[in-house]
Amino acid sequence: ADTIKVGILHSLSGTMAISETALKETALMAIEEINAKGGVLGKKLEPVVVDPASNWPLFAEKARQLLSKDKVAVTFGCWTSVSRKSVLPVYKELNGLLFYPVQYEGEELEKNVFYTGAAPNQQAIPAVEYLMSKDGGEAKRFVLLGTDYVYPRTTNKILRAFLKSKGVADADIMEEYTPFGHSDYQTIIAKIKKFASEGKKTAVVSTINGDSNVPFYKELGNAGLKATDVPVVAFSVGEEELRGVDTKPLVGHLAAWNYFQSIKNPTNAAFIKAYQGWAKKNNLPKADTVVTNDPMEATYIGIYMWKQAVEKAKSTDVDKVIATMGGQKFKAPSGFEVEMDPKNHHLHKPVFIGEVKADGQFNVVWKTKGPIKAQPWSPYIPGNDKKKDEPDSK
Amino acid sequence: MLTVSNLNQYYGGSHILRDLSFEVPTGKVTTLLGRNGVGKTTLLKTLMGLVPAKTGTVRFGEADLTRSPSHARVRAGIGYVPQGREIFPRLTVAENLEMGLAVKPASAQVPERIFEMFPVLRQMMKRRGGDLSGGQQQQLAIGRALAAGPKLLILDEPTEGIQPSIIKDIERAIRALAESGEMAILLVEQYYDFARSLADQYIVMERGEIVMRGEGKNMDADGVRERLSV
Amino acid sequence: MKVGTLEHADPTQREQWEDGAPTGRVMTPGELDLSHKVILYLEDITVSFDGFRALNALTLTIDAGELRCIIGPNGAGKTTMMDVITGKTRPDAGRAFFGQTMDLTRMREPEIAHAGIGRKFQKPTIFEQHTVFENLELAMKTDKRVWRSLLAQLTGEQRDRVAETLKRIRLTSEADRPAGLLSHGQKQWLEIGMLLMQEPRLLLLDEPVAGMTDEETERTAELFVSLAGEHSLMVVEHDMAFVKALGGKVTVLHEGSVLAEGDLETVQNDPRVIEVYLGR
Amino acid sequence: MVRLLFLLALLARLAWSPACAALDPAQLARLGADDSDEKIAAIAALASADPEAVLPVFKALSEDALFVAGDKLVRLDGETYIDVATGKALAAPPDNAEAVSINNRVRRTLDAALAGLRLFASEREVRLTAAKDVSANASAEILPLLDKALAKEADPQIKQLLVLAQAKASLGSPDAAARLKAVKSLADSADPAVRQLLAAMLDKSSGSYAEPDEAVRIAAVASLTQIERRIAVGENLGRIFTGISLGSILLLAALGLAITYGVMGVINMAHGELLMVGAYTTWVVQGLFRSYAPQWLDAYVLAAIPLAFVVAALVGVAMERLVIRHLYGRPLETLLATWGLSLVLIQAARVIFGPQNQEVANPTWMSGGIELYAGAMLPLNRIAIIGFALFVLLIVWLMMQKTRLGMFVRAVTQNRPMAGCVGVPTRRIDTLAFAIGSGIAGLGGVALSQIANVGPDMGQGYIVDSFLVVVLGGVGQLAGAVWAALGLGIVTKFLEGWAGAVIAKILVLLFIIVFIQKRPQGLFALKGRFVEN
Amino acid sequence: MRTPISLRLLTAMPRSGWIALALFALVAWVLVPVAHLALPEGHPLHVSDYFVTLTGKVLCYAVVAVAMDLIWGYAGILSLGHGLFFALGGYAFGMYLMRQIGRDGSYHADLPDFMVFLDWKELPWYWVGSDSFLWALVLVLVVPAAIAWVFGYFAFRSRIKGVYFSIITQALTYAAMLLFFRNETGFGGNNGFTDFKRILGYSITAPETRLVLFGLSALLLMCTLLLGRYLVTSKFGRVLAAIRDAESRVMFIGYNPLHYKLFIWTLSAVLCALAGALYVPQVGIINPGEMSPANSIEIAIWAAVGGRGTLIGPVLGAFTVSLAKSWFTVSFPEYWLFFLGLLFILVTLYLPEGLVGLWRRIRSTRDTTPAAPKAVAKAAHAPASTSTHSTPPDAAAAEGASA
Ligand SMILES: Nc1ncnc2c1ncn2[C@@H]1O[C@H](COP(=O)(O)OP(=O)(O)OP(=O)(O)O)[C@@H](O)[C@H]1O
Ligand SMILES: Nc1ncnc2c1ncn2[C@@H]1O[C@H](COP(=O)(O)OP(=O)(O)OP(=O)(O)O)[C@@H](O)[C@H]1O
Ligand SMILES: NC(N)=O
Ligand SMILES: [Mg+2]
Ligand SMILES: [Mg+2]
Repeated sequence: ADTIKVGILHSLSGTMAISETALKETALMAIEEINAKGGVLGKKLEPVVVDPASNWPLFAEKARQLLSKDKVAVTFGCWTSVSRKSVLPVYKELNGLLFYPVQYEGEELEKNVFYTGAAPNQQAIPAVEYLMSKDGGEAKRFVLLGTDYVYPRTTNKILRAFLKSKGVADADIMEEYTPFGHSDYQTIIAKIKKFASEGKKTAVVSTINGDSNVPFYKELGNAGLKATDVPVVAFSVGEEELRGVDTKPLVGHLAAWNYFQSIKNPTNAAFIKAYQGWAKKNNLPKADTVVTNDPMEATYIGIYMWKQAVEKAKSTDVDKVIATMGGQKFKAPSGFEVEMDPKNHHLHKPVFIGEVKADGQFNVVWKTKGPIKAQPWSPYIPGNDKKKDEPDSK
Repeated sequence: MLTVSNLNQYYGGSHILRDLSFEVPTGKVTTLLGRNGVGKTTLLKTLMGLVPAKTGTVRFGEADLTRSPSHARVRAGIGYVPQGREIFPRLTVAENLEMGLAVKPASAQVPERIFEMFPVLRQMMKRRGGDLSGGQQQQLAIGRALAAGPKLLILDEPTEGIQPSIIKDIERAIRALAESGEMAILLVEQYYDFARSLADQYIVMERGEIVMRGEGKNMDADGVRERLSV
Repeated sequence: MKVGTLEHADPTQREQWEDGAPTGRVMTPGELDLSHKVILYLEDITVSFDGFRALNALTLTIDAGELRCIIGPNGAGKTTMMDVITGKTRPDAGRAFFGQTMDLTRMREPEIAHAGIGRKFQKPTIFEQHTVFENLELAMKTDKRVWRSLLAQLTGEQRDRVAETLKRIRLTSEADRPAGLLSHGQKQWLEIGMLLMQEPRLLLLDEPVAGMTDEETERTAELFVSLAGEHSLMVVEHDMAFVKALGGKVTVLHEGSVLAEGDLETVQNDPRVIEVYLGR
Repeated sequence: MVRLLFLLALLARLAWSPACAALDPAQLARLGADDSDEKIAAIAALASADPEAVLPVFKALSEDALFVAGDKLVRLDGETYIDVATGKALAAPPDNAEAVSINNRVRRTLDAALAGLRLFASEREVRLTAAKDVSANASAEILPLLDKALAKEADPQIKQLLVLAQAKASLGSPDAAARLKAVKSLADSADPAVRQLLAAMLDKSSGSYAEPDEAVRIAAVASLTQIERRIAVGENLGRIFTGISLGSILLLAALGLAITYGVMGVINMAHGELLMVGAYTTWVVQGLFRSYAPQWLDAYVLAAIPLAFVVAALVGVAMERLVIRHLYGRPLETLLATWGLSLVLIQAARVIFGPQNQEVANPTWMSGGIELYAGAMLPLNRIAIIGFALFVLLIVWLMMQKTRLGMFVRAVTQNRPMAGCVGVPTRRIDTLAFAIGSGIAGLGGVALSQIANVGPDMGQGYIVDSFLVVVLGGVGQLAGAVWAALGLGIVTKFLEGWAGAVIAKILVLLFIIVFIQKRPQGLFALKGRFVEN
Repeated sequence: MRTPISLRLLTAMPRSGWIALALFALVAWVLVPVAHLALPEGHPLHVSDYFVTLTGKVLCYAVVAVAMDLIWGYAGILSLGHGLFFALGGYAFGMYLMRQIGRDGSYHADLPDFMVFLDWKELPWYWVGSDSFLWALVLVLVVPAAIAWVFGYFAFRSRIKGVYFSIITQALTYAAMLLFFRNETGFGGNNGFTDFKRILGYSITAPETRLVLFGLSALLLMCTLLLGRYLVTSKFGRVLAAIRDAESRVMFIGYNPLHYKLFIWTLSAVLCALAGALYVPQVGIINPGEMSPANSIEIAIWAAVGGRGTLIGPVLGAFTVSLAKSWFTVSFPEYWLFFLGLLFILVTLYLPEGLVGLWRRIRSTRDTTPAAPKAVAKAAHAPASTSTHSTPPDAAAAEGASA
């Protein structure tokens, strides 16, 4: 063929469309950029966009279709961990290649997947450390609040173990879960208030995902819980999510990511400009106010790294590309040169903690000196020390 | 005056009304008789626009109503007491009567005459129509049709389920309405004695066709009763 | 017929009813006990709706094989009484017995039907989507449990019975038409036919000839008279000619209780009956 | 601790020294430094300056409107840049201006300083807020400040707050009499923090009581019981309120359906999308106000109400005319067609407005909350929604029960052909009724936009709950829907407090299933003989 | 009772039906396997594994659709919670598949990965025996049947009907979904079960295994159709339809609707469960999303699109809707909801009896004879013999959604 097919597997409808649509746009933009510069191995990339509609079995079906019917060389896709888990068997069976761009809970290391989002130690752990630091407010009690599914559950399990290792008593940790789409946070916020009033400095660690964030933050604002009293640090709320919220009452609440749109450096400026241009050119809804965020950056990095690996391997063959992916470097919009770990399929990424500003952007208040290596198998989970830091080779 | 000419009506493919033509003059009672299933109710439904006429015309006074929707016919002055009562079960008796005034301005009142004829309706104003006994519902249906003071009153077996004393009242009332000279009345009735005593003119149907017609006073002589019981 | 026996009429029928909260506690499980010649016994039945007494301490008995006419003004409570007998309405007070032993106020509708009470409603209710034939087939007296229905097939004899009934109600030509397409009077007939197929011991007939021609009314009367004796019948009608043709004892209901009782003539001449019902 | 010391210094100085005129340029320079510690020190130092001069600077700092431009510190006031050192407006905006950013730690100090300064402001509201802030963080160090403020304060409500703050701050006083007085006056408090403080006095873990004086301990026990009772009352009030609030939302989401489904019998699976239409209309109205009438921005919700009704009603008319009209008498088919309609509407929203959620801000008069009782914070938007639910309910009730239109609607749905035969133009009534039901759903959307997501999928989240409410109440029973919504709201909230949101929701659903066993026709079952036939 | 049941089963369907069934069996059991295994990939007639899994999945959906139609179309009970039974069957069989992974999971432990991860030390009691295929089959049948039976018993005993029933079934599946979302419930929470490796020792991804599963799905569908056909043409079917149209009347002639409804309801649930059990190994994942109310609504939609009150209709509906969805989501990823939504609207408006109605209409226009009355007489018979048809207009309008 004279083109290389690239699968894009993001929900464009259903509950996840809110988050995933922007990733599809980013992927298309990157592909266009690459094509404009001559493509890969002299061939143009041809995106194959499908809509798995936030339906997990449909993800599996679409993955199979991309691999066995369209014969794509690589797929960029998935947001929720469950969607990734549902396509995994397909990628393993048909030896496909998937780039997964979202922060996640770890506990996984698959040959056919490259993880360009954060592992817990690249997001959750530093964030909690920050909360415990002087600048972070020296929090002593923690509310672990999340949506009831595997990512928050796992992350909180790791955090609990971490907090324990830091001497935080179980009584000083409150764990709460709400179902997907939960929209009434009155009770929970009352509980948090009560918990916070009972003693030492309290902070909230939110792993609420998806739609629920809007009612959560609205309620938070109206209940008068200010960031100076009880700061909330979120792991799944970025610029895109904040577009749907009135951020004025939220000033000072935090988020931890590996990228913020507000980071100032030429690469990022170019990235933002490119995306804004893309949005205008393609008439995306509300094109004048589009934002960039961490998973978009991760998608972008993933595509370019794949390109580099292909060029190094001189082939799009999956096994060859996997072999050349390790050690790929890319100058990322975060301002750092990120590197694909030689072995563990995860990126070395810098960590940023930002406070929400009134305009919906983040003010970076803390960052790592440089990229840190991912630990997909969290050391805080017993038994993980025996795990290999690379995929099982079969 | 209602003028029906060459009316044909089908259900699916079966020919139910065959080329009917007749008139219902104002100030008179026209009774329509026929055995079960000959198409009397179908005819009345066609007159009310509940089922569309296949061919033929229905004129009321000057107006051609053949293709008008039901509510336009009511507006033109037709009142209808259907077979099976068809009251509004979850509306109160008062509201059912008010429904009878749907074509009148909102300020219109239910005429006192109706309560004189059916005193039970006044007692039960607040009860829901569906809770009434069968006979009470029948009275309500008649009351509802009379509320707006129609120029043509169509009744489909109005005595069904009504106690004898009230049947007599109804008989008197219909008589009086006809004699007032402002109303045309088309009455479908199985109860021969009742029909005969009211009829100014009669029509007998059989299998969708009119097979006899004549003056009411000649009904006995014409052998209508025998005709009905073949 | 064994009278006064405690044996179960058809043991296979029992388990079917052994569910449900108000277990039809048949006082003496067994065949209809007609030892006192009374098939239906209502005592002090009271039913109120939002304070309005539709039945007011109504007491009434019907003998086995009797043909009883019930008349009375609109709203006297005739239909409500039938609702009580068939289990559709629970009385606020009073007792209702079928035979000597079956307490109707504690039985559920299908149990009552099974015990042998059949009813024709004031407004004809039939299965509109089913053909006339199927309506009769469904009503036929047979084992009505699920497994039986799954395996059931009409025997020739059963077919004959349906055909016979069709003829009786003069709907043979309509046998294969959906019942919903029948005219009002035809539906009335069909419902009577279904009742016949059920072979009930006691038939409750609510205004069976409404909407029938005079001739058909007569035929209906003949039919009912022929049924009396073997069956017991309770007929509600406003058509005095029909009541007369039936010739049985007449009970006049008024405001929820019995106003007068006797043969038609006596009742017709009772001034109170004339006042509230017949009119002058 | 460091922070507290700064606080002490700042507040003490503020209380004692007379205001000095100009701001110290050295401190101003530190304010622009990168390091948080520097900033905090600068704030502490500046806090003793002339309030008139320093307030705008602090405000600018807290609102991201303070910039470092070269060696100058400038603040943005509206459209103009002002040199902080000189207090003069700059002719042109400085190039190379970089915002001075603060983190939560700095913000805390800043807020305290602002509150302290504002205690002496002339506007009552400002002082009130400041008093609340101060009393929340009251400690012995600020006693002199409180004394001074109390001496000046005339407003009784603010005074009371300050007295409480004073008492709280005096708890640590070495003087037993002062402590006793403080403990006694704290009996009026309902602040969990106070409870914590009092409980700490009674702590005996180190062998002897933390509070040495017996009389003070006795008073503390007495005060503690009172406070605890009050907190308990507050919590229960709060729970009932949240229940009612949830109930009012369920009701608003369900009322439109109570008409389209409950009265007209149309199983409208696109009901949620009509809510969405209302919510998007609100968002559009907000946008229009922002662009064309920013001074009236707070009124956008009021303008959105009629508009949302109209827009949703028009969508309803279109749905009715194009689709539903052909399906009367085939109620289950409406399920299929309206499901299709809902897909189309969702996708339309996605294409027009994008898949993301839209930001709908509460107008200021609906932001924040009132504290009914310490611990029972009633957010204003929730209160407004409860009121709005009552308002919509009243409208619906009047329309259905008191107007001829309502009667016609009910008649048409009970017996369509016969309604025609008494002269009701049935088709027009259908359209009208459906339009009204849809419009009411649009109103529900306005309310939802104030508390939840506004996005293409938002309606899907309400459809199950809406049907539950209508059905639990009894189809066609407005009163039933009201009770069902409130009942569900309160039960959910009490269960949630006890079992968490997920289990509570499961329990509520199971409860509904069991409840319907008992009342197969819903809470307000239609009674009467016509029901069966 | 005199004719043996096997014979009656045979006569329950006209000869054309048997021929169609035989053709279907030939395609499913012979042509597809041959085309999949024997023909090389490039061959124009080659059947890809994508096709096999997709079609296998849709066959399972078709079974569910028929099961739904048995209760909705024939008994008038609209369940908006049938996804629950489908999912329960899937979960029951999924437990077995999880155990078959053995130590090949990422944790190389005896317990399923998600349990290791959540610190479960041993299998919870309800997992006992789940490594046995036979026990899994028992669970597939018994659990959904028991739940359906208990739920149905109480619901039907209280005479919950119409939309009330629909809504509580929806509540039921919704509650179950929330329950299964919880990790504590012990079924993998939101992720559910996935990453299956083996079934009865055979690799689950082997083409032969796939074909067997595909063939079994086809077999299940055929059996369901046959059974359905038998039921609806029996007296049982007529009683059921009578209950649908006038329940209280049925009671007055002595049938107890409770038992009738309960039987068909439970049967329908079991059919769904079987379909679910076959579905899971073919798509490779089961999670609580299958219990979402929207999924159950979609099941009803398959039946309605195809033609309610017929047996072949739901099959057509399931195929049309699922395949349309599969195709639209690829060809028009941004606009497919418009097409799907419009499809539903147009079918309802113009094909009130679903696709089957369309086919009937085409057929009847084709053999229209000049003798109009004859054709009409036939038409009058049609509704009765096939029991399609909605309630008559007046009654239905008055009664809202209780049909
Ligand atoms: N909806 C329908 N579809 C087809 N046929 C119908 C329909 N309604 C009635 N019929 C048939 O039309 C014929 C005439 O019915 P109609 O109700 O007009 O009779 P009728 O004269 O009023 O009888 P009755 O005295 O019993 O009321 C009957 O044979 C009936 O079976
Ligand atoms: N559910 C109910 N709610 C209120 N009132 C009712 C209810 N059911 C019956 N009634 C009243 O009870 C009385 C008795 O009704 P019933 O139907 O038994 O009378 P009936 O003797 O059969 O009259 P008819 O001869 O008119 O059929 C009537 O006044 C009726 O309005
Ligand atoms: N990986 C997540 N956010 O599900
Ligand atoms: Mg008639
Ligand atoms: Mg009666």
